[in-house]
Amino acid sequence: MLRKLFKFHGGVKPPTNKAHSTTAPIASVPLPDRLVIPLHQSVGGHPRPLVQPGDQVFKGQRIGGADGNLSSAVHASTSGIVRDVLPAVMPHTSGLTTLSVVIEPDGEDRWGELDRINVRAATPDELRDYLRDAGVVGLGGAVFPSHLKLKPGKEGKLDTLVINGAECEPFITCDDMLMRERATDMLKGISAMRHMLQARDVLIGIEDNKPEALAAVRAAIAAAGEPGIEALAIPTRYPAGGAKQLIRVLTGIEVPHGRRSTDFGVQCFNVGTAYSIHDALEHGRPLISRVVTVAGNVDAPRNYDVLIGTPMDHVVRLAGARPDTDRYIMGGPMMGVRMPAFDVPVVKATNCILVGSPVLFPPPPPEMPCIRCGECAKACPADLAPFEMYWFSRARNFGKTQEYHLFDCIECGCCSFVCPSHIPLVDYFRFSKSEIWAREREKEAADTARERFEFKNLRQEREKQEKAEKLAAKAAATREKVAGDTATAPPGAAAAVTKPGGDDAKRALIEAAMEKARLQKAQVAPKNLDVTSPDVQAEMAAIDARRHAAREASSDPHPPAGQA
Amino acid sequence: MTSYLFVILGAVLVNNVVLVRILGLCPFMGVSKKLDTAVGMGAATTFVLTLGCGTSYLVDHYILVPAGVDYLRTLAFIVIIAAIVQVTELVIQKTSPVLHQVLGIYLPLITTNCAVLGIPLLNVALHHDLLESLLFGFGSSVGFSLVLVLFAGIRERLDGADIPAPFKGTAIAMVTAGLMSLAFMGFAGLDKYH
Amino acid sequence: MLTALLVMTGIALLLGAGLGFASIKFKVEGDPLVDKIDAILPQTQCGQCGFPGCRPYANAIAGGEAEINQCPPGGEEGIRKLADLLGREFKPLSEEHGVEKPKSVAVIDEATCIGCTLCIQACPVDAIVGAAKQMHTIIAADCTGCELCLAPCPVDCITMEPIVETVDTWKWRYPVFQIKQAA
Amino acid sequence: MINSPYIRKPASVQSVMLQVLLALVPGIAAYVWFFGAGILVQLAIASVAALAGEAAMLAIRGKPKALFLTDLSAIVTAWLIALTFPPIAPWWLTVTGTLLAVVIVKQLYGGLGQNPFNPAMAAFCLMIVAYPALMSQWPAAGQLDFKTQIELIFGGARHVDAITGATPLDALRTALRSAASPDSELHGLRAAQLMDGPAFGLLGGKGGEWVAFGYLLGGLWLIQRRIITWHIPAAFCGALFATAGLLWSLRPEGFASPLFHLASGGAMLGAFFILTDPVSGATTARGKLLFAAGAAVLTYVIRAFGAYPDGIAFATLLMNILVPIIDMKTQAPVFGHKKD
Repeated sequence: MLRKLFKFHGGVKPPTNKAHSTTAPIASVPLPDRLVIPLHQSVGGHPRPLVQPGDQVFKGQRIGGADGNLSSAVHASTSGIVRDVLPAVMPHTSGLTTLSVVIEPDGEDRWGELDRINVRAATPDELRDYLRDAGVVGLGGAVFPSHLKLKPGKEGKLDTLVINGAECEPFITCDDMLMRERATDMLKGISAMRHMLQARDVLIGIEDNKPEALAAVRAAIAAAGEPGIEALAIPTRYPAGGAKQLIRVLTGIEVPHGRRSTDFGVQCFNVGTAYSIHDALEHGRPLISRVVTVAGNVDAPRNYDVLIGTPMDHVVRLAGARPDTDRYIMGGPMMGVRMPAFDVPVVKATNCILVGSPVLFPPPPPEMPCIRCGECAKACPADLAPFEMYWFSRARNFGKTQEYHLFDCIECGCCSFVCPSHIPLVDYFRFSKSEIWAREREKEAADTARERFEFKNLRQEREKQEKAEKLAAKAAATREKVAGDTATAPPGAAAAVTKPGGDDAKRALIEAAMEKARLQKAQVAPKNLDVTSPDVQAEMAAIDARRHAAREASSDPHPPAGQA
Repeated sequence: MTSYLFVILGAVLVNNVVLVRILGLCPFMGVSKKLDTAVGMGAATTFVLTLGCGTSYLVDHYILVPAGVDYLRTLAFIVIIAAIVQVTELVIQKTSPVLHQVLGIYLPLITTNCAVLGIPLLNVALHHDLLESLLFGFGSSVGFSLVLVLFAGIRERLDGADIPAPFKGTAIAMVTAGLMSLAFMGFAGLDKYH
Repeated sequence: MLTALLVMTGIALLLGAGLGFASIKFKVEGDPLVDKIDAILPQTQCGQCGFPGCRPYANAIAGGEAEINQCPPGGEEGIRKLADLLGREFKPLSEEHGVEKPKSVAVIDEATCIGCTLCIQACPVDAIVGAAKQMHTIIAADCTGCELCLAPCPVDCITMEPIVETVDTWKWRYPVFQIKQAA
Repeated sequence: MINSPYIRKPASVQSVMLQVLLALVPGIAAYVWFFGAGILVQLAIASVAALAGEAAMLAIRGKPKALFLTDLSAIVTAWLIALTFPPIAPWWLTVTGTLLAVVIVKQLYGGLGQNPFNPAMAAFCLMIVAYPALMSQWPAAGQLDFKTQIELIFGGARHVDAITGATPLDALRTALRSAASPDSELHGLRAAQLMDGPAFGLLGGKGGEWVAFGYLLGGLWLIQRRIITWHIPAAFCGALFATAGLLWSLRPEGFASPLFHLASGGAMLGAFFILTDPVSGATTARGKLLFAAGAAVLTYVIRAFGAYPDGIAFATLLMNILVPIIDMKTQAPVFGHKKD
């Protein structure tokens, strides 16, 4: 039966450049001298370190524990000694650091004791917790913790499980090779996911420029004989591999920004994730390696099975980087992230190390003003009007950008790709988004501060009132007591007597403590003495003397402590 | 019937109060930075002007002319309009405080908005009857609101334009108003066709 | 002459009555505008504007008693937003009220702190915890960076530390125009 | 710093503008064939003036000259001005119009991409308001040789009233108006009969209709090249045809036929080259339809009832005013927010 495919708006067709890296099978990488494993590798909380410098770790041992449920564990990729737990430069455009575990491999690559689970007997919740602790995250690039996506929607079941083998980005072929070589295992992972999600159908979408992968997957489906799983060739058009676009193409459903796809009866996983889930559930192996495409400015583009934490240049060396290499890009040429250094580690999000050179990826021609030609709107797969969002982003009018649905932008790069004025549109959108986020953080902080300030005022008001009441009561009591006497003290008098006394006592205490602190603290040497004139120095000395005298005077040798 | 239509159309387009008669430029330049406030100002002016035209006609026709004191017309009209503006201000303050704050100095300005005085006086000069006066006032203020809103739309977009520094703000707004006025000259002669 | 006087008096009386009625009928209670202004202010509660907190300043702005450019923590951005809301002209930050500084938090040198609780009383948002004679510490997440705790500290153990950028707070920069200055 | 995407489609503002200029060539060729080579002189004058004005403004504003002068947008404006002005307009009229367009209507707003009004049409309106007589003198096809045209363009004394008349549009309207009056000798004649004169061809003005056909060809090529979309030309022609057709069918003795309106004046130039200017025109699909249909109705109203010979320029400016609101209100629903 021929299934009806749907279309998404826009999209572009950049040259795919996929042929070279698919000529050779996936290769393994020799152990590097050092693995740097960032603890924060997924969307969500920052996992806490479970090891200390000097610890011996085994392959697959958990070294970072998930921080809450929206987080995912991290594991040692090989056996060896933990040399350090420190902030290291992470594979992120900012070049900022994140807490990482540095492991020196012992070369034995010894597995530790594996934490197995009986897939048949375990409940779905147990399976999800297991996957969280096995560190399985989405390997398409978004690295969202998979266990959170393996919950069916409100109805407890799903219409369609979409498996993403589209791989629309140019140069990247890791999913292609994975499907060609490991289709059977991948399919087992899909079965497990289907079971957890109670999905009726499984649709595997593969772009029609990968006939070998499609054939391999179809053969595996035929061999497995499980009904309801179908592999479909979809037209090659970037970004068909975007989760929302693929769901649209295969099912016709458009999942709006900010909504869960399960609410629409669909869920989407990458083929690599499916394979990792199989690896974890069947063999008990956590996610410690992934297939990475090395392409671009190298002699022999190829796919490698790379341990998480391997420095990128270690892998690139195998493929033969050319001398004019000026940067690494993590991901493809449309959405890839510029790396701050060559030795940043491969992480779970690294589907491709794209080696760049000024010839391969020349700097864009000078940016011209927008002529509102609408090419970007024609290319936008989210049906946005990028030129309007650009116009207001440039003017920093963020309210207006949101009116034009800035946050529905998936930053696929189609608009920048087609722009005849060579405007880095996506950069403007990233800028606007992060400014808006920053503003929201500030707004939240301001709201908390307002609340706390108002609460403090309320509390002070209450305290003042209570104090006044207490004083009034006391005064009344005094009045009663002296009622027999001829003269009645005015009610304020009692307060006037006690209050300054209390303050005096307190002040004295503080002064005493200050004196102690002054002695504790190494004598503060006056600064910049050599540049001050004698006059000034004399003045300073006079002031010091005065201050000292004042301090002596105030430190009453007999503090009225009894009154306090 | 058609003649009433021509009164309205003529007032809205052909003899647009701002772009052709060049009346009421102060709020036109002052309250056109944002679309929302322009809509508010347009609504306020429409209310005041229509009401003002009706009231001033009644006062003129039934008090001033019979009493033979039509030389007091300007004075009386000013007082009436000022009162209507005050009422409008109170209503807006009640219903939309932000609009009130935004229109702040402009609401009292409606009092001195030459369009608001000019249209009732034109009504008298053109010998309009009560209905015509109301329609003319309404048409003129709709014309005012229309160009105010359109102008605000353009100015909101100009906010992002790379305008040379000396022309930023009011200068380029004046140029824009001039070009809009030029465009409205295209309607010239339409009201003469019968 | 008499007619004219009578006519004008009549008109004036009529309108006066109408206005009087309207002013009673449409009387406004409270001022929702203050909330809108307060929402723009940064809530540092630092008092640099000359008012004891953000809300009093908001009240003052709404009442026309204060300029919109007296809030250094809000910076130019804040002034722009206020100008927008109120339909006033933008003004640069007034110098007598301070300068815009990078956002920072207070840090207590815990070795020097004598536990006097003066800073706790000074903190407008209760972001300092500690008890008498015990060292205090600052809840960094709640600190607004208002610097009000600096002055009361008798041993000068509080310093302001600029907030360090992390991956979570990192921002994409404004894309730079790449037009080459061709001759 | 360069961020993703790192690859780009080879496209540039320059190539877009160049294709627009190329698309004008068939129309210009027909123009030269029927009305003589004077138009080429006008094109040259306008181009030089536009480049000079642009260069001066870029220098004053401290913008890169080479980059913006070669984007060809000034030339497009210049050519549209030359093609809408009378071919025998004195040189200073063309120069003044072009300078006003480039300096005031374009550069004061920040130059390329920022002007809310169509510069060429603003220039046309300014000039026709300022010099109504000079802007209304059109020679008939084949009436003037090249030498006379040059003399008229560069010569001081103008006594052309005798040799030139109004445009066919204007002539027909005047004739129709007098036909409506019982005193006139033309009384009772219909448009078709009035079009019997030497100034008229099959559909519109003699020669002019072929120039319009040339623009149509170029415009279709632009659609095929995906430089412009079908929306604006289709909506403009459709709405003009419908409006003119309605009134014509109601009172054929008082109004010209819809085909006459399509083939005359600046209708084709407007539909494919003027209204399709993306900078000052609407950009959403629905917005384009609305924008062009509005322009067509206004064009017709001004042509049939107004004071100016052709309405396309004023209609364009009037619709330019509406563009920000139209664009704002006609945004297409975004992904996931569509109502199926």
